[in-house]
Amino acid sequence: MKKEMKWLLSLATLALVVWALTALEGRRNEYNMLYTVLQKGMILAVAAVAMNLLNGFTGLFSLGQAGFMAIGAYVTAILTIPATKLPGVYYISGVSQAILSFRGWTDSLPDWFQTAFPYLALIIGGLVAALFAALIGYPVLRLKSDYLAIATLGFSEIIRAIIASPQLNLITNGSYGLKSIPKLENLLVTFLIAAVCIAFIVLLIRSSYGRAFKAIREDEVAAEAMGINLARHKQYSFVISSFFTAVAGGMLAMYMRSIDSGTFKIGLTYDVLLIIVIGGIGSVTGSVISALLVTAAKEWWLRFFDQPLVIAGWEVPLFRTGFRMVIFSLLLMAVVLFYQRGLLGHKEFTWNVLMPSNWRKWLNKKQAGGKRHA
Amino acid sequence: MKKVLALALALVMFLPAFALGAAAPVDGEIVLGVFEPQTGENGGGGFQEVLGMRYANTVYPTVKVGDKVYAVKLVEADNKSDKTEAVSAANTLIAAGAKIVLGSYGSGVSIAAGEIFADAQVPAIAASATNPQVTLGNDYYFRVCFLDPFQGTVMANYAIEKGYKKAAVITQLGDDYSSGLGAFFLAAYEKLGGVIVSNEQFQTNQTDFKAILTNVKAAAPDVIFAPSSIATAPLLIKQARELGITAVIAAGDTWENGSIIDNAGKDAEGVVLSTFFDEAEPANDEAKAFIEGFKKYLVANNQPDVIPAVSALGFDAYITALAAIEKAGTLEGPALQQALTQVEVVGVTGAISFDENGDAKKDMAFIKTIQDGKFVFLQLVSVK
Amino acid sequence: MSFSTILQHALTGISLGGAYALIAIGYTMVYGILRLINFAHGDMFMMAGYFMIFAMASMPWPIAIPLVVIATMALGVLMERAAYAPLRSAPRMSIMISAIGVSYLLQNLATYLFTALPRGYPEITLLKHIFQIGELSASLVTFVTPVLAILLVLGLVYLINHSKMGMAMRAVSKDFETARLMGININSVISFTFAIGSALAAVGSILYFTDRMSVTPFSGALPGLKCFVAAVFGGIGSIPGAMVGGFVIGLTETALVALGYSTFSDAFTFILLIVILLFKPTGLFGQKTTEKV
Amino acid sequence: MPDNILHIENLSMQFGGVLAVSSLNLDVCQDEIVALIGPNGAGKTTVFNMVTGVYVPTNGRITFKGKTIAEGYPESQMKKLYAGDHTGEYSKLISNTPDRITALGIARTFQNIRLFKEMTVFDNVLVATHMHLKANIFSTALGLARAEEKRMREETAYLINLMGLSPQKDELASSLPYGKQRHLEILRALATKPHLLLLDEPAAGMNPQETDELSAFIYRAREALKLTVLLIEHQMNLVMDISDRIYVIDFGKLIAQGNPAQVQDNPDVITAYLGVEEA
Repeated sequence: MKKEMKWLLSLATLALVVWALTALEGRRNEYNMLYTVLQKGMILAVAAVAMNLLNGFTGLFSLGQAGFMAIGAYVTAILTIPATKLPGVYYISGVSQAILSFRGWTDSLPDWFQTAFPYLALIIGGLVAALFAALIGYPVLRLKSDYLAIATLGFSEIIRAIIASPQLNLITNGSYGLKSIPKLENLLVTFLIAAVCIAFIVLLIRSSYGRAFKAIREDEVAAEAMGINLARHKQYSFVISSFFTAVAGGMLAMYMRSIDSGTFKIGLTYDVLLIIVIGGIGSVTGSVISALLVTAAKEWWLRFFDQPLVIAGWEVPLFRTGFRMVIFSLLLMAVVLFYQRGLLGHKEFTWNVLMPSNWRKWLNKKQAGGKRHA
Repeated sequence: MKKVLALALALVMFLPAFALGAAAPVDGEIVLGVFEPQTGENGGGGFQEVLGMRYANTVYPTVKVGDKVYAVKLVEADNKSDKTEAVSAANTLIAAGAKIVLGSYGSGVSIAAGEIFADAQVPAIAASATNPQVTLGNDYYFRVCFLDPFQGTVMANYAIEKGYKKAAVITQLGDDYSSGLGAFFLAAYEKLGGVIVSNEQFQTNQTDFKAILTNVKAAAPDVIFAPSSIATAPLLIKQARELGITAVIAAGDTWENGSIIDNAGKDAEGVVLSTFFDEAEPANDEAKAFIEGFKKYLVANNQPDVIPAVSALGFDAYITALAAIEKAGTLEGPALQQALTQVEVVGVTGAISFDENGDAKKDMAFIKTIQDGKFVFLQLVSVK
Repeated sequence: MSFSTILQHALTGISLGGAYALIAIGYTMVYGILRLINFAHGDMFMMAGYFMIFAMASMPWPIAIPLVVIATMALGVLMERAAYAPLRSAPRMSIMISAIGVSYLLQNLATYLFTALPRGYPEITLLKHIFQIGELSASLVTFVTPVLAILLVLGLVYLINHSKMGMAMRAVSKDFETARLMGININSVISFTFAIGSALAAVGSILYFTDRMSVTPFSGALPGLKCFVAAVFGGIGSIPGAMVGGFVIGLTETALVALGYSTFSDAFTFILLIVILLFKPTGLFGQKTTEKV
Repeated sequence: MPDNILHIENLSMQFGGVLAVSSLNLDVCQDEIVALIGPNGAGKTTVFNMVTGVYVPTNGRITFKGKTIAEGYPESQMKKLYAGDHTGEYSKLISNTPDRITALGIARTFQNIRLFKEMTVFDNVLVATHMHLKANIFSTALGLARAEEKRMREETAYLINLMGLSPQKDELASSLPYGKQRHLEILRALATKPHLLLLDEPAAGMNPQETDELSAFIYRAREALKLTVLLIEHQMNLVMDISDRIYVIDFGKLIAQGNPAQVQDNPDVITAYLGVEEA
């Protein structure tokens, strides 16, 4: 397919999306479900792509996502909850004077700052998470695959415990969680932030450093023999991934408007994992698409699994609360066992899809079909 | 091909936007959202509350808006007693076009979803969520029950009256209801000159309380105040007795639930709790009618024919919603919100009208104890 | 804190540790052979809890217990055959994801079948018999757990060192391929390992839940992870190590809760893990393995 | 020797009780092709691993272009009794990680091919030039280092072209035929711009024709890039064909050295190989 053609298609899609989003914005209440799905989906997409950078492209199996999202979420929340509402939020144990005065100061700043501040807060959240990542990354990244997994998983549990600890009541409001977090202006903004984050990760993956990451994924020994400093490059990947994971966490906080340590259980990490497994470990576009699909299915399309279903007076068995999640876990197992490359495997979505010739190629490959893994 | 599929599905995401169509009620039906936990640790209590609402819906199936009569349809969404799920559940209700939302049992989820309802300008009426934060700073959240500061004070007063000088408090981390009520009790109790000898916390889903109970035992309190979900209650009670703790165990409204007696058996004897409603003392005719009708309804739904207070509150929340709709004479969110601030209803748990925070002006609590495997009314406490 | 209080805590800790030890062994055995963290092991333990509830509903405990143990073993072997065996040659990550998937599935399945509400665990009156020794007060199970744990471990160690199957297991854990070439049937050895692990998990779950009185679909997850940490602490692949690890974690956890840091009781386990991995990756009794270049 | 770029003296490596390499002395001079041969398990690869920083020698010293890159002494690392000699001669513990060694100018290939299977031929080579990248990660990601990227790609293209792999440059490394994979691995090593190239059994499992291609390939590389080569090989015809000098080791000990002719009719070598060796 011609280059110009592709550009044209891309631009067209972009225009379509922007139009659709603005159209949706106006009629939010009518299409509330679609609206929320798109918003949450996009947020999870950022988390998924960030996880993919680490697990898919650098081959580091980390399960710390929930922890970093928690850091991002809490930093963003504490920075953006209106100072006037703070006492109400920390209603039991009161809020630390430091936060109160700092927020008082930020609120006194001019309007342009107020409008920019939420995004600044997201970035700060990311930076804090990146700092944590740098600190634990140095020791933890020396561990081999599954030890790394369990150690990062442990880290995220530690973060959660610290957040929930009564000792930190004045800062994190301990077990009561935070509320009245300002919301993301609108869908377009959400998409914009997500796009920027994902774009950066894509650029990184395509750069020489990205190639080095892949080399590490393919064969650490050989990569090191090619003069790639394992420790440093793993650290880069880990820190950057954590940064964006935290940004996603911050956005999640703004989407949910209220958070507590329970929001960031291991389950959250598994949700993101589910997304990248289905989308294809090692495919950015795969992650984005599957993030939207999985969220839509979870929150919307498959909800009916949880309600008793009656067709023509006959009550369909199996349909009751919890069935949806069973379906999801079965889906995950199916993908892992029979379809390990997921939606897109290592590949990326391109407009070439639309060319019949490629379908033929694909079919032939299927017939040749040796199973290969992401 | 795989890719094509992916693309197709991705596009499908947008289609519903244009398939859905306008959701305005033309067919003379209006939707009330039921925002309750039917699974998770508060699943049991949530269900009892839902029963109250369903029953109310059978008693008052329609509502007059201006001169048109609408059928009232209840749409239920399960918030799974989980703050994260609560947000999605709230969104589902709004998407379903709920005009007013009822619930939830458990303050945490109500607080979590509060902002969502406020954003969508859909008023919400909590039945039994007693934590102040539910309505505080949220114009769109109302509640028909009393608050934890009040409930805490009530129990503190009761404890002092009974001459319990030393108390231990056990609360659940991450649970606004438990932590909040515990804190309010603690404050009131100390103000009344009592001594808190031990203050312990446990985590959600924790089932082993031996360690904290051992500390409590060492502190030798006269009374243990342990507001918590009905899931944890029996474990707490049994393990306390197993460790040979003899102090009186007290808690808040959540504990008025048969499952505690079923699970804790004879260990549950002597447990003291405060609650909103007692079928032995109907506050008014509405209540009398309700007690009669609802008992039948319970039996019909093969439930024990003891009326749980939360069911009564569920009923009240429903009729309050209807009253507001009739008063407003329209289905616009802001108008309904305005109407609610002025509405006055005679509920089965007493007269209901809201103060500036959107809390029902209530100053009466019923204290009950468990005796021979039954909840027995002890006394009526009212604190000004 | 008075002496009797401390003693009471110690009792709680030891019995908790005993239960942990039994679960930890399952991890250590599977890891020793497949180099796989069986994320679902904790959920097997949870499932065993539910099996017990249903078994006890219709039959006395002397029949119920062996039945539950067998059912859990069956489930364990089934899981291995269905979710791990097909991935023998797949990259490490796929197998781990598969393990996570199984755990995810078991939890959701349990939520679906038994609802997330805690189910009261049947009481074995004998085990629940309460002893009063001066200030102390504890039920029989508190004492049985650690003793049983130690006995089972001794038995297992004997089995592994002196039986043919045990030898096969050691061979497989040393070198997969060579063992296969030596004519050892890898799959049956692995299944056997899973069976033993699950059996111990079942026993552990009976003791654990009898002490805690209720089961939820998620009551397996955290103990599972903790027991994996216990296994790592003791040196992955070493059975006595796993036992020691179990007791250490049981005791420290209880101590933390007792001192009022219940929030950190879980976190501590993972801090311990990270510390161990950094300073003695092979754990207390584990032996080193070098990667060939 | 005057112009020796790699100098190995009294090098020993002991695993547990086994002395894999025992006081080995070896020199490689500028522009030489030196072969290190010996029966399986003689400790050849262990020598490579010590030179490239995978292992730290139990005893002895390795210097590269006059700079000590690895040095060890028994007491520093092993509790067990050290079975080799020359104890007490060394007292410093010097070690470099493999990537440092590569940066110093020593590149290697592996006995069992270790390509980046899921990456294209081109990227396999291109990634080896990454170590020379100056720009930091952010400027690179944001495309501020285009010039360097361009340069790297040109170098890669040049190498691939030089070694005649351009037709396959966009295929996945794993899809190449065996012989080509060997070539690619060498190519990848060359992309790190080494002065000294270590080849670990480059001709293993090749048929005679492939082997000839390989020797031609190695020659070309050496001429074009001013390379010095140290290789481990079992295929005698290749060894005799391309190497200037040969070291023969058995059970970690040096048993013979010299030019191909000398080695060929050295009795020890013959005994070492006969009966023991199948190659």
